[in-house]
Amino acid sequence: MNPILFYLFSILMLGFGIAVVANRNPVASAMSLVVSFFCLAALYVGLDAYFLASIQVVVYAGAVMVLFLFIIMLLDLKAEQRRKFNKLAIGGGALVALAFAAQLVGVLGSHPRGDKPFPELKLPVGESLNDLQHVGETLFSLHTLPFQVIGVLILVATIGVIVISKRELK
Amino acid sequence: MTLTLNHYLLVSGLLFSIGFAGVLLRRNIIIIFMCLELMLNAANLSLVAFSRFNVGADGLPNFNAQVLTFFIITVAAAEVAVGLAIIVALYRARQTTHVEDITTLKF
Amino acid sequence: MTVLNFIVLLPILNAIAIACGAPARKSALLSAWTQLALTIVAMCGYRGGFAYGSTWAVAPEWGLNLTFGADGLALVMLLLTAIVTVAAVWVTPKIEKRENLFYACVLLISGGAAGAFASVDMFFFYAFHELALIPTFLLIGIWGQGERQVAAWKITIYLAVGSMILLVGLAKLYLAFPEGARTFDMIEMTKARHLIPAAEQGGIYIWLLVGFGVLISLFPFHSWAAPAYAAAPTPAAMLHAGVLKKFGLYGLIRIAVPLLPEGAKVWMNLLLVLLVANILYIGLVTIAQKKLDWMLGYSSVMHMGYIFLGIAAGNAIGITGASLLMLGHGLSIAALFAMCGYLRQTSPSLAFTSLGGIAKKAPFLGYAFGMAAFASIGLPGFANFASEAMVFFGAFKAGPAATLDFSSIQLATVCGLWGVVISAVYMLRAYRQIFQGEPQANVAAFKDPSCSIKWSVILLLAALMVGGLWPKSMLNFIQPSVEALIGK
Amino acid sequence: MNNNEIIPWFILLNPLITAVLILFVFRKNHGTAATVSTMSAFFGLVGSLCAFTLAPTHTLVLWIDIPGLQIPIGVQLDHLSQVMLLVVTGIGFLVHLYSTVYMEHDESKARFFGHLSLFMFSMLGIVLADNFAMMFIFWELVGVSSYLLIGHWFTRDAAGKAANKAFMMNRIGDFGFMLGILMLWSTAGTVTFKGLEAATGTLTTNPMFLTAAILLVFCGAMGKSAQFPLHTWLPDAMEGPTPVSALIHAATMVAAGVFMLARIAFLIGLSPAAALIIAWIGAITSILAALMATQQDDIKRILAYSTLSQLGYMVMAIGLAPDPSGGPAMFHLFTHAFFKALLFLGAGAVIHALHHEQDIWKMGGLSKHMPKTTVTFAIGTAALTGFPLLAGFWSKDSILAAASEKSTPLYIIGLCVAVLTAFYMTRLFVVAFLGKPRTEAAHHGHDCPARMTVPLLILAVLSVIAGFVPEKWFFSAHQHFHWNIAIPATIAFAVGTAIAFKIYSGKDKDPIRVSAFRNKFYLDEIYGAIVAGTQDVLAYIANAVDSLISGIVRLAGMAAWGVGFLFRLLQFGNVQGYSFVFGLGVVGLIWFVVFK
Repeated sequence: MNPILFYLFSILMLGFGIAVVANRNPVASAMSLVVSFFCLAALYVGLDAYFLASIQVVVYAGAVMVLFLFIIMLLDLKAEQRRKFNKLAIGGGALVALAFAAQLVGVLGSHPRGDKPFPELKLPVGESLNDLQHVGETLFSLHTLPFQVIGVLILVATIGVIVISKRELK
Repeated sequence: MTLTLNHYLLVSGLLFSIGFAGVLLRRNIIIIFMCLELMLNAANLSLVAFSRFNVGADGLPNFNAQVLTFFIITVAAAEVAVGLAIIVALYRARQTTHVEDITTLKF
Repeated sequence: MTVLNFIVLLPILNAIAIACGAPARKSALLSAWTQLALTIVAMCGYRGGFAYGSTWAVAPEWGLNLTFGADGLALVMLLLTAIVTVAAVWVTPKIEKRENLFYACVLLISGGAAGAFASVDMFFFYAFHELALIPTFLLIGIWGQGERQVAAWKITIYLAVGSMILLVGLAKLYLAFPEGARTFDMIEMTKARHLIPAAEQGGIYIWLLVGFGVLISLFPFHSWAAPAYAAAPTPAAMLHAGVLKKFGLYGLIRIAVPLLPEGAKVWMNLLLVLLVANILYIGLVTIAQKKLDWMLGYSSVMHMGYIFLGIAAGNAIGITGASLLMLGHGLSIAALFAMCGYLRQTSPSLAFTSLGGIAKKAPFLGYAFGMAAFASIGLPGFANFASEAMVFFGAFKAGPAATLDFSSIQLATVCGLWGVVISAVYMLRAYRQIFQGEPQANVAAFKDPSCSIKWSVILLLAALMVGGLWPKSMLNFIQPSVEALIGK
Repeated sequence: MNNNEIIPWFILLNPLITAVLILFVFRKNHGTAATVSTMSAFFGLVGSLCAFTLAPTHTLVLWIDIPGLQIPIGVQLDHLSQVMLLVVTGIGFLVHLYSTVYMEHDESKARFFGHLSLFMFSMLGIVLADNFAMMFIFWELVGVSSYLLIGHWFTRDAAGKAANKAFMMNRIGDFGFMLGILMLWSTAGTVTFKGLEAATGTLTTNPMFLTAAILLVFCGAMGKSAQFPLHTWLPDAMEGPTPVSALIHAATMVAAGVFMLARIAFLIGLSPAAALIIAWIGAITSILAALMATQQDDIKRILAYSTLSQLGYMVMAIGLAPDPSGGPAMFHLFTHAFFKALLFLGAGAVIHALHHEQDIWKMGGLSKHMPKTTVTFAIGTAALTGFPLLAGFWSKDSILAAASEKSTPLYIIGLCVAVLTAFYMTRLFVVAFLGKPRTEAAHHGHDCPARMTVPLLILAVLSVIAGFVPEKWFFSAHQHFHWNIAIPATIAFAVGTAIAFKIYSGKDKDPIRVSAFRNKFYLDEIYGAIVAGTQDVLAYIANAVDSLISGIVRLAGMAAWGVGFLFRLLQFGNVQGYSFVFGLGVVGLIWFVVFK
């Protein structure tokens, strides 16, 4: 991937990530999240994971975001009133997050194995990477059982959502 | 300059930190929920990066990691659905989405 | 399936059936009587050794088998269980809330106790006792009276801790055998007892002593007993004090005495001090009690001291006496609690000062209570006397003869003899205050109990008298087993 | 089994069957109960008379039989038990007969007769016992039946208390008794009297041990025969119906201690120290009780203290002359049983006639209205006080003879007691029967029906002639008549009687007041204080300590609760707070794992 594109999308993604946290208006937060996810999808493309990139767009930027927006609208959430800040809490939270980031930098800085460029893919001449086929093969050959379990999980989630929502309608 | 694994991991880590900071700082439970999604995606990013980094003998990325990411996205989608349903139920019961107002766990 | 399996399974299955909705009192009574009949059949058909054996492999890789089998001692304990169960079910008054569950709990205690006594496998020996403890807690906590919650918590925590300590002791005992010889089968263990290194025995014995001791209310682990019995509903008090408490003593006789003779020597003096405290100190505490149910609770703690004395003697006479005393004490305390329960139903308070002259109003109760009280203080004619005498004979013989320089166990015997005086003090005082004198105003409407209570008390007293007038009837079962256990 | 073996078993079991029958079948059928009980007592007497002619036998069944411990239930019919059987069943029958009238209107007559039969069974068990353990069993059973009979009128508070006291005092004695049995058994390896007799060699190896064992066994006798310091229950036991006092607390049960000592006379003979202590305890009891008797007002209590005093005499005699055939002690027991039963039954007749008036100062002049009772009572008094040629004269002389041989101080005490006996009995007779009636009730006294008077007459006859039984009934060696004993004894009698006549004839109230005697040397109060001061205080302390133990246990529970409370503070309920702590934990963990 072109490093310039990487930096562009990374900065965009992190920037909109910060916007998610910083915006007062939930709708604006949600829209920022969408942008952030789009950038992430772009980063996936840069990592030759085209299938995941498309899934990312469809599931997150599409379905999940619609859900979020739908709920925000449904609950009719207004921009947060400027509440009294609990400075200690804010400071503490920021401190923990920063400490976490700093530790990360420290770990990565002392981790030479990761400080290498990505190896080239060996592809038959003239063909591009058919990652969808490979993901599918891996999924259905090696991870069939988890796949099935995920199916059940989604079913359970569906039923659960209905039950939770229904109860309130009584 | 070339991109290394550490670049991606750093970005992933920063995104995670942003998400974690959001969880700690925001009071609106929906936004906290969004931040959780951010954290999940940060983890996904590092997984995909590892997948691309560990090219096997056949010259292809390690697709196991991508399958794992796929699973995470699936579970996350289900989680969002359930979580939002709970939030709606909570809102109906309490008329609030502020975590500070929800302290029933206290003794 | 042997008759023994039926004896154990019958009450348990019946409890389940009752919990599922079978007519409570009728099926419970039927089950109890059948259990008694089967036990008597088993005793009649007994020809020595471990009889009625049966085994199901539960976890062969760990050597865990559900093995049943009974020797004479176990049969006598099963007889005690069956008789007290019949009486306990029979005296149960009308239960207002959740009657089915109540009877199911009562039968579960009986089944658990029977299972423990009939188990040859050490693991299930322990597990059946736990099975019986849980319904005991429930009975006290749900159907009890007075400070039932406090009492239920107290007994639960105490006995759970005791059971844990016991479990550690049993595990240590299991591991003390060299690898290859390890088994849960108590018969095999007894055969292989020489494999336990003498040096390790003391360390195991103290765990068993404390573990069993908590279950038996050995001083100073006794303070659960009186409040629990005061709060427990009548059948629970009868079954626990009469039967379940004997599990600990039975365990000591079955496991600690034969397997750890060296360990017993190490802790002999400690045991003697504790049992003398059980007799003298608890005896004094009993004198100070002002209410009948508390007094009976403490008296049952006190009498444990005599059984411990017999076990401490370590010879055939003492242990045989202790075993017979388990039967005698179980029957007499069950009878006393049965009548105490009736008094509680009919009178507002069990304080001695608020009762008086009941014998005039209820002659049967006066007689029966007097007999049970006399039995419990060791009057001849009842099993308690024969057994206490044997305990004293056995304990005294454990020391040197023809010298005034008494050994510690002989001194303990002297203290135990004085305990007989103490028990007469509190029993007769209680009897005089409750039953003698002019009838007080608040017992003016007092009447003799109904037939079911009458006959269950008669059943208990009759069994006591059989054991007392003709102790050989029981000793023929107990004595060979004890000889086999201590290895003569 | 032949006759020899069946008859003793019949004598033993007959009252048991009767008691069971009455208590379980004829509970409500008072008339039948009385008849059945009296018939059974009569059969017992007949059986005893038959048994008296039999050769000594010994049969047993093993009651407990395990290696190392054999306890038989056996009947040993020998000379000692044959004589004792006669006393027990003879007086027992007469008292039964007497009770049918005395207890006629009692509302729980059946219970009374059932217990009376139970007592007969227990007492006969003691008499026939061939071993210590069996004797102990029946020893306890007589204690129970005595408890039941003293407490017959249990609705009276005093009766319940007296019954309790009797039982407790006996229990204390039995503590020693059992310990003594254990000591003898552990050394000799047997509890049978014959076995012990055979094992005297082993027993005498440690004389101190033997002495201690004998004295401990004697503790049992001290309880049962009411010897000082365990004597205080006997006067209180007079709360029971008078026939019971006559049978149990005068003639038979209280004599069981003496009988038991006679049974083990062969052992006492081996230990002179033990014999001496026993003799002195008997002497002390005898003189103290006689002193107390001089100041009592209740007719039954006077007789009770007199019984105590005479029992002391017997015990003293055992200590002085332990004779396996019984010796002077058994002789005195034999004669005393008749005249003391006579006196009690006479007193019962008086009480019955005066509608339960027991204070002698409220009687007086009864001789006019109750001639038969008066005459028989006079004979009883004379026999007790040692009027020459009556029963008491002979037996007392034999005791005094033994005392004069062995120990001068005891001989002097014996003479003093003889004087005091004559004094208080004469006082009783003069105040109650002579002079003028002092109350309305005393005016209307009358002789009782024949079933009550006949036993009195029979006993009066026996009191006169009992002293003339063949010498070999009681003595293994030939006894000489000693003028030097008989004369002082007669003088003692004469002095006591004369003084009492002088002081009391024609008096309306007691001219002498010695509060120490009247209040039984304050022993009851002292015992009460000791019990309150030791047992009750100890019990109180023990109870407090026990609450402390409970408290310590509760402290453990409190500690768990406190820790829980501390941790509960951390549950502040804010989700973000939790995640903050969680994040802090993760950071800390990473730092610890990676950077540390």
